[in-house]
Amino acid sequence: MINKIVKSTAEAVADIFDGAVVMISGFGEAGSPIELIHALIDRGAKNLTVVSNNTGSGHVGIAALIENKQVKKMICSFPRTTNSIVFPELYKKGEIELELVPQGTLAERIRAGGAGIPAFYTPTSVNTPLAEGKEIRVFNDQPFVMEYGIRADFSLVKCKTADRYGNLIYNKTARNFGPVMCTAAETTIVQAGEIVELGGIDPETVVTPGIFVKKVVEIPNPAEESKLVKENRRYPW
Amino acid sequence: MINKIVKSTAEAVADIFDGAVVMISGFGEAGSPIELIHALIDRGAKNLTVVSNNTGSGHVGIAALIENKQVKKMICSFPRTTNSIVFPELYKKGEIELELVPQGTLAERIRAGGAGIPAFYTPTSVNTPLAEGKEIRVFNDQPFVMEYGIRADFSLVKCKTADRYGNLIYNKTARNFGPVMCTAAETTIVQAGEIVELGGIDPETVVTPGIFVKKVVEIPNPAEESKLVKENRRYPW
Amino acid sequence: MVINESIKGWDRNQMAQKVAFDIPDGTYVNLGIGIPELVAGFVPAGREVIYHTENGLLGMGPAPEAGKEDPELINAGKKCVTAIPGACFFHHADSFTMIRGRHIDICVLGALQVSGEGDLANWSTGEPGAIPAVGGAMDLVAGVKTIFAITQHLTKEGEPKIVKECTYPLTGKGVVNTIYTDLAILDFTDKGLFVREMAPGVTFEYLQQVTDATLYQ
Amino acid sequence: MVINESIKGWDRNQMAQKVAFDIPDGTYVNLGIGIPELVAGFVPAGREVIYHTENGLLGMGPAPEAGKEDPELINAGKKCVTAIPGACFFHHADSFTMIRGRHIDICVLGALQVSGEGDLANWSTGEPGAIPAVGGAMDLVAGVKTIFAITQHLTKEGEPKIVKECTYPLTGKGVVNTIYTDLAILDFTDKGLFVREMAPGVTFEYLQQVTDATLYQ
Repeated sequence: MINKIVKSTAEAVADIFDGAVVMISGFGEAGSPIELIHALIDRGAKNLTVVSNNTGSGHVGIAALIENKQVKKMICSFPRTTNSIVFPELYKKGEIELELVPQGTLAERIRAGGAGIPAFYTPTSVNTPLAEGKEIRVFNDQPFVMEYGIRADFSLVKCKTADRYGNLIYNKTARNFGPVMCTAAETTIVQAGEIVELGGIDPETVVTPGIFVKKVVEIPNPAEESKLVKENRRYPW
Repeated sequence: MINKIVKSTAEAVADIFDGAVVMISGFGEAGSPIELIHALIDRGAKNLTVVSNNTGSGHVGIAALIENKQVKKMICSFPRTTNSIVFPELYKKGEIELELVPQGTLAERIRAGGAGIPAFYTPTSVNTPLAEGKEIRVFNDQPFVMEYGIRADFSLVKCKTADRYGNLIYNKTARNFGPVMCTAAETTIVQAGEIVELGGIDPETVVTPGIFVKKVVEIPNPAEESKLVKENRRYPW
Repeated sequence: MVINESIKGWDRNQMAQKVAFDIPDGTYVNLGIGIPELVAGFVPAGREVIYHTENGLLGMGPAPEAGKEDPELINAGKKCVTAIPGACFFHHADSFTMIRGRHIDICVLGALQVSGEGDLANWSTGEPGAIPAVGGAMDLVAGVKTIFAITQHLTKEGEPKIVKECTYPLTGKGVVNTIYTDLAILDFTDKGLFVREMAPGVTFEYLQQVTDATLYQ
Repeated sequence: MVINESIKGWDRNQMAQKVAFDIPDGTYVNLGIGIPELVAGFVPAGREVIYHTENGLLGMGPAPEAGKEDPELINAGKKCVTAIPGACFFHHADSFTMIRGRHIDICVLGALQVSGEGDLANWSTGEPGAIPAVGGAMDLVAGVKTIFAITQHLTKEGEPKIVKECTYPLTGKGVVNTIYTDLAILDFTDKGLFVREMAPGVTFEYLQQVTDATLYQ
């Protein structure tokens, strides 16, 4: 029988090991799997490479994971945000590495990783410092830069609804990087606002087919990062 | 005002010119825009390059377009099907060109064309005759073949439901190549089983965002290719 | 080579059953056209297996009842099928993301020839004038984790289909994991092609005699 | 360079209005963070424009009423927005398919520097120790058909932002089509950077004096 549902966030992240590459969904707080990230802080795996669009706000979620010195390197497009305190501080001290990737290239590299495409060419970043040292190739008289697919050991993703096969649907712009990240990890771990019976999601509207998902944990009322930041909360609390 | 709805299939295909590259959705008859293809036969544009998974059945749809000598070249993965008579005959006589592409590579090349990716690497077809003459490159000790994105002048696509912005949803496995083909043409022309008001399609379930679509024509009761083939119908009737 | 006409070997259903027995619970499986399509009917009770069809459906169910066919709900062989609860539909690029990205566990497909190195030829006999058609076969063998080839041991003309080197155009090089024929089950290992099981009446000597590639036991 | 303090130039709203007037009916538009966000409010009545935000929404509407904010319905600046009837949601790879694949008609974005060749620098001042952050800017300038840059004509320190060559790291080379500043509207053409319109009190001579790149009229 196929049953991807696990009982706790601790069980969901129990296999994440030191040195793992971990993708984390979200665009700011929208789609950020905050309960899974906090479980990863509890687990304590270190030397992680984290792939995520941002570096978190305040002292919760990704920012707390970084503050807890579990992250060796960030691969992201926008490490500077309102209320982003932790990453800038460590970065200025040279205590965390940064690979800066244009947002669309980041999304496409993750998709490529999930789709078995080792590399592709894109017009984005040509003639800029972010293309330095990369292969440039001309197609139809226009220069393109070669970028590599990215794969991860784990992806942590937040969605709205799931079933026991791991089929997922998302909520509005909280969808963002979730669907591509689900495809690109050996083990994709999802926190879902609700879990429904098989058939409870219309097969025409499934966004992430269950084949891409390994574990699902139900978190009916996820914390709102911005509220925690306003209240100046810190994790671990 | 944005209103992509046109009144007739004739109006929908009126701009298709001699020598155009035309993508046609469908996997066998599922998703094949048969009324648009017949309108293209009426229009009579010649020397077309057609990108489609198959070459049609009997003497209707794509097969009729080929039989009418409008197609110079087919780019497809499976030109041989039950009831495929027209293409094999012309091919054996050397009267039509064929570029044979593995099905997944075909889908990915079309997606790449639509996504501004000029080329990518894939493991598919390495060490086979379909990789001959193509660039082979090793990533992580494994060989991959470079494939190019494909773009078209026109895509002809069938869907279930559309709105005046061109947002589309599809029906079951008739979805197949439709969504990627919509992205890869200068002008995407769609036949929809029904047209609904804006907001009539849940924004979470839109499969093809309207930005990829130029014209939509409503065809409430499209012909079923297999029935026409059984009845030995020919187009033009 | 002398063919022993008294050996009946396994029939198509028995071959499909042998394959089905090797499909573990909880796997994602793509079944090719022909004998592979029979496999789903023989998966032992208690195993939950999810079938993928590359034209855009995960969770393919059995053929519909007569009169309930939907020409827009078909499999890769263009036959009408059904969708199970928990199924989902997607477009072709997403479908081949599943294949190429190594998300599908097992693919069962037919073979024209398999070499002793696991090379597969199953899309073209390379005859001049023949219409070449490849479909998704090359994508499947390049991307699916485990490839099961199911085929008669000999051609209709009595020629070995398990050969030293394929003479037909390849679908993929070194891709087959196990061959299921009417006479035997053969596993590819680092040390060569090993006989796992033989049909009633088949001896290793006989099997080697009707097999061009070298066998081990 | 002598700055004429008596010239007030256009204010932010007027600059946004100038941009809005150049957005035709029926176009798909991506608005950057900052002054570009003001543009939607000034598009003339009767024009139907669809706004794309790269974090996964086509058909972005205005800010929600107070109390109706949804933290999972935001724009690229991470501000709460609404979705119009006919909107749709999609994931990041699909969103940048729209951008990179040249499906978006117009992008309006801010600038640190624009060169006389249309090079844009708007993501980093390249200062040592600064946290670099690029977001979707490089994808937008590489993929969107028409790029409008909206910026003050001079820096807060009174230095020209329209320069012969950018000294800040580039976002893209030769990508800007039109610059909208508090002092003028400037169009890039094959023959150079042409002044289309000047704010009240601005003369061509004065404009050239506060512009490092060569202007034409």
